[in-house]
Amino acid sequence: MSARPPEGDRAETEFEGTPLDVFLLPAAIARALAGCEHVAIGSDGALHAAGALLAQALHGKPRVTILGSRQQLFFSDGGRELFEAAAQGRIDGFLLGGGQIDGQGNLNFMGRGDYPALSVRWPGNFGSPYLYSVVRRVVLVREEHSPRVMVPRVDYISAAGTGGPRTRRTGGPAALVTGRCVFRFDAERQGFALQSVHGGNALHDIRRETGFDFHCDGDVAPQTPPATQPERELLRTRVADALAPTYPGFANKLREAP
Amino acid sequence: MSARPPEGDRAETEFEGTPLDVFLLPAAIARALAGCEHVAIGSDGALHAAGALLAQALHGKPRVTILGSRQQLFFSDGGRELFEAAAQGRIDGFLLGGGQIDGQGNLNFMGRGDYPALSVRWPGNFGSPYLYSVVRRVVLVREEHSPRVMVPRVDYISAAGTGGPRTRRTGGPAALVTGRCVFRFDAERQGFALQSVHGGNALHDIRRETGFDFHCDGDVAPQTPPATQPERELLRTRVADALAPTYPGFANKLREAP
Amino acid sequence: MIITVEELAARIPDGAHLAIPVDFNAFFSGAAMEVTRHLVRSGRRGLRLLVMPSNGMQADILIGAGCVREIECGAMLMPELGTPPRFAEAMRSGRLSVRDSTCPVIFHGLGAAEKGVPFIPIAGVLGSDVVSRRLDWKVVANPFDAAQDILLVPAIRPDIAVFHAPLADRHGNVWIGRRREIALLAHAAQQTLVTVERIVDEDLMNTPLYEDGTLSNLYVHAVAHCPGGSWPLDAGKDAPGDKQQQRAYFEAARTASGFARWMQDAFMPGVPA
Amino acid sequence: MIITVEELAARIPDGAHLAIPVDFNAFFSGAAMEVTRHLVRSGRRGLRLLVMPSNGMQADILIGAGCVREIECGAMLMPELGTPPRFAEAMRSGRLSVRDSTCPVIFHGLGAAEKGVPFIPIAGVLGSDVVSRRLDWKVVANPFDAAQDILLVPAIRPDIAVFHAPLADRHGNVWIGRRREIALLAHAAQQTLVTVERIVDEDLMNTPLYEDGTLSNLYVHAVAHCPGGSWPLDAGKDAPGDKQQQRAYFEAARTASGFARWMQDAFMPGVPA
Repeated sequence: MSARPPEGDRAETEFEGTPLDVFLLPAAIARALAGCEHVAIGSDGALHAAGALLAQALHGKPRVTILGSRQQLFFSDGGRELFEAAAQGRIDGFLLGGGQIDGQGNLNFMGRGDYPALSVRWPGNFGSPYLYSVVRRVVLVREEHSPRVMVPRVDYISAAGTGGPRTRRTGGPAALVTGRCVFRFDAERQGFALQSVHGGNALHDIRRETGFDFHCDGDVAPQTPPATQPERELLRTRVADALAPTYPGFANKLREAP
Repeated sequence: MSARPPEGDRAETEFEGTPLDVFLLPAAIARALAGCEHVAIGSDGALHAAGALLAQALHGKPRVTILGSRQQLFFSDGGRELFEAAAQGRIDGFLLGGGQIDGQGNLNFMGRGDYPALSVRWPGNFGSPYLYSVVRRVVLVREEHSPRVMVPRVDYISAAGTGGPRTRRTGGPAALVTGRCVFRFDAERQGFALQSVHGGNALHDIRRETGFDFHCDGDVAPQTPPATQPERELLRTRVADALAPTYPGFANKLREAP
Repeated sequence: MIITVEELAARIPDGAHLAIPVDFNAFFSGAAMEVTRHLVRSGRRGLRLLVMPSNGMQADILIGAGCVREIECGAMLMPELGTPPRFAEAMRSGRLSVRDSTCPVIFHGLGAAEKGVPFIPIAGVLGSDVVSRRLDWKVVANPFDAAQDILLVPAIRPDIAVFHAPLADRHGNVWIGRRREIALLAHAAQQTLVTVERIVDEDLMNTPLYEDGTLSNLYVHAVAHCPGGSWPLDAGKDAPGDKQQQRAYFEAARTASGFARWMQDAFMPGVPA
Repeated sequence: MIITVEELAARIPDGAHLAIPVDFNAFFSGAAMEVTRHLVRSGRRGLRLLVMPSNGMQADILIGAGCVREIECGAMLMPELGTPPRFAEAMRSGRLSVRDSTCPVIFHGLGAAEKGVPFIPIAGVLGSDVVSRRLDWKVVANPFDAAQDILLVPAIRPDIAVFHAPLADRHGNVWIGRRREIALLAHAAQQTLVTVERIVDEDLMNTPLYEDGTLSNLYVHAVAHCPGGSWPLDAGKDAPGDKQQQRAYFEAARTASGFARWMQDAFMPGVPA
C-alpha cells in the first residue's frame, strides 16, 4: 500500500495553495484518528505517519504500524498479514489519498481518462478497494485541493466510498483532510460535510476549488484550529525521532520548522 | 493424522492370525508405494514408515516425511501445511488404516455402531476424509484381516473410497495390505481385487475372513513374494537406523528379527 | 500484558468458546496445563472447546472435570495410548456434545476467520459421512465449474485461544518457532492468552532469527510466566513430558473414580476433592 | 538442485506464467535481477507476469525489453519515484495487456492455489470498478447469508516463481526470514527457482532459529549462487540497493532510447545492443 499521491499528478503541475504551517496537517490528521486503537501507515506515508504518531504521543494510542519500516513493523507474516489483520478488525485506522476523490467518497488511484485507455496512468489500486471496505476509520489525506482532484465523479472507482444494501462493510471514509480544509464524511448523507477551513480559505474558496457538492452548516465555516504549542513540541521531538529512520527528510522538516 | 489402528479394537481382542515374517509387510508396502515421489507418514505409523523408507532405500525415492518426527519433518508451517501440500499435489503417497474397511474402499475411523450412538468410539476422522480424496496413491494397511474389520459396509464413512460424477478427486485407494494378503484397488470396478496371499493363507481363507466381495482372477491366488535378502538387509540396517529416533521399539524389532 | 496465571485463567469465563492446539507435537506440546488446572479448580462450566485440530489429555481432563459442554475436533487421541477415556465416556453418556470434524476443515475454518470471510472452500472430503452430519457445512456447485460440487465450511472464530509456549518478551511477543499453526489460531481468535516457560528482556520482534518465529503482540492479550506449565505434557526439549503420568492418567481415567483419584493425587495435590 | 544462474534462467520458457514478489521491502527486495538480465539477454518473449502484489523496476525492465505479453498486478510503482515508465508506455501503446487487480486479491488467489481449491472468497472490494472489469471474478450471494453479496476470486497458480534470497543450503532449503509471503508464492507455484547471496553447508531446516524462517526444499526446484543478484535493488542489509541507479533508470526509461541506453551502459555493459 503506497499512500503518496499518484506521481502522474506531480508530472502535471505542482499544487500551488496557500503555504501551510507544516504542523497543521499532522495535527488535523491526529484529531481525525481520535479513538483509533491501531493505525497502519502505507509505505511512503510520512505525513500520515506524523499524524498518527502525534495522536499516539498525545493520547497513548493508537498503536502505529508503518509498513516498509523495519522498526515499527508488527507483522511477521509477510505482506498478506496486513490485509488479514485488517479484515480481523485488528486495524481500525488507515489513511488513503487518491488522484481523484468525489463527493460520494469514491477514490481513484488508477488514472485519468476512460479506463483502460487512460490519458495518465497512476500506480494502480494497491489494497485500497479492500482496506477502504474493512478498516473502520479511513482518513483521506490529499494536500492538493483543486477541481482536478476533488471531482464530481471519479473516472475510475478504485475504492468505493459506500456500499449497497447487499454489501457488508465494516469500514469506510471518516474524514478528508486537504490543504484547504477538513471534511468529515457523513455516512447517512453518504457525502462530505465541511468541518473547518484552514487559515486563508473562506467557504467560497472551498466551493470554487471543490468539484463535488458538500454539506455545510451555515454560511461561515469554522477555522481549523492551529497546532497547539504541545503538539508542535511533540512533532519536533518525539514524532520526528520516531519518523527519522523511515522518513529522514520529513523528520528534518518538522525539526527545522519555525 | 494418526495411522495406527483404533484403540477400541485393541481393547476388544488382539488379532490372532498366522505369525508373519516381520519383513513381509514392509516389503509389501514398499512395493505398493512404487512410483511415488513423496510419501507422508502419519504419527504413530512405524510400519508405514518402514515400508516407505524401504522403498526409498531400494529406489532412491520416494522422499519420506514422518509427521511427529523432528528429523524427517519437511514442513515448517505447522500442521496445516501437510494438508495444503497434499492438495497442491506435493504428496503423492499416503498410508491409512481404519477400524472398518469395506469393499468400496470406504474407511471408518469413528467407531462401531450407529453414529453418534456408537458402541465403541475410536479417535475420529483425523485428516482421512481429505487426504483420501487428494493424495494420488493411498495404500491401506491393516494387519488384522477378519470379518469384523473387513466388513460389507462400514458403520460410518470417515473417508469414501470413490467419488461420484460431480466429485473432483485427485486421489484414492491404490492397495490394501493386510496380515493375510494384498489387494489392489480396481478403480474401474470400484472395488478390491486380490493380488497375492501371504504364506499360510489360501483363497478360501481370505474369502472366509473378508466380509466384502472382491475380485479374483482364477481359483488360486499367487503367493506374496517374501522379502528378498537385500530388502531384509536394508530393513535391518538403513531403515532401522532411520526409524530409531522416532520408533525405537520397531527399529529394534527389525534389527533383532531372524 | 504480563499477568499471573490465576489472572489469566480468570479471563476465560463460563461458556467461552475456547480454542487449544493439539497437545502432541515434535517441537513442544503447546498445552497450557497450568491454566487447565486453574479452570478445573475454579469450577469453570459450559466451555465450548475447539481443538486444533485434535487433542488428547488436556481436553480429556477438562471434560472429565465437567468444564466442557461441547467439543469440536478432528479426532481425540492420546498418542500411543488410545481414545481419551473421559471423552469417550462423556460422549457415550450423552453429557458431551461432540461436533466431529476433520483436521483440515478445522484449519480451513480458522483460515476463513483469519481472512475475515464467512466461509471457505475445501478440497476433497465429499462422500464422507462427516459432510452429511455437519448441517453447518454446505455442498454447492462450484461457481467456477458448474459440473463439480465443492464443500464450503464456515469460519471458526473462537472467543479465546490459550496455549503454552517456550518464550515471550515483556511486550507480549511470543516465540512459537515452527509451530506456525498456533499463529493461525491466534489470528482467528478474538483473544489470545499465553503461558510461557521463560520471559526475556529483548524485543523478540526485533531480535534477528527469533523474529522469524515470533507471534506479534498484536494478537496476544495476556502472557503469564509459568515454568513447567505444560506438565505432564512437554514444553519442548528443556521441559520433557512425563510419559509415566500420561500413562497413569490413561489407565486411571477409565473410571470416574480413578479419574478423581488421579486428579487429586497427581494433578492437583493438596486441593480437596 | 544447485545450478548456475544461466541454467536457472533457461528453465523459464517463452510464454511462461512467471511470478515475482514485490521488489521493495524492509527486509530484502527479493528481486532476482541477475535472472532478469539473463531473460533480457536471451530474448525471452511472451511472459505472463504475476507480481505479488505489486512491483516496480524489475517488471519494468522485463516490459521495456519486450519480454512480457501480459501483467497482473495490484499496482506498479517505483517507490519515491512514480509509475514505472516502460510499464506506463507499454500500457498506453497497447503492447501490454494489463490485468489490474488489488493486492489482497493476489494474495487470496495464491492462497486458493496453496489450499488446492479453485476459488476463494474475499472481504470487501465490492463497489470498486476492478470488480466489474475482471470478468474472471464472480460476485455471488453468500451461501451462508443470502442477504449479502460476496466476491469470489479464482486460484492463481503460476508456472514458475523466481526470487532472490539471502541464504540457502546445499539441499535447496532457502532462508526467507520474515518475508513469509514468498513462501506463499512458492506453495502456489508449480516450480520455484531461487538465486541467493550465500550457500551454507548446514541443513537450514535443522538449524535452530534458522529453521523458523526457512522455506523447505519441498517447494524449491533449483537454487543458483548469485552474490549481488538483486543489483541495483537490495538483497538485505549486507547488499544495499543502488538508489542512484534506480533514479537514473527512472529518468532514462521515460523514453525508449533512454531505456536502451541505460540497459547497455548500466545493466548489461559489454552486451551489444
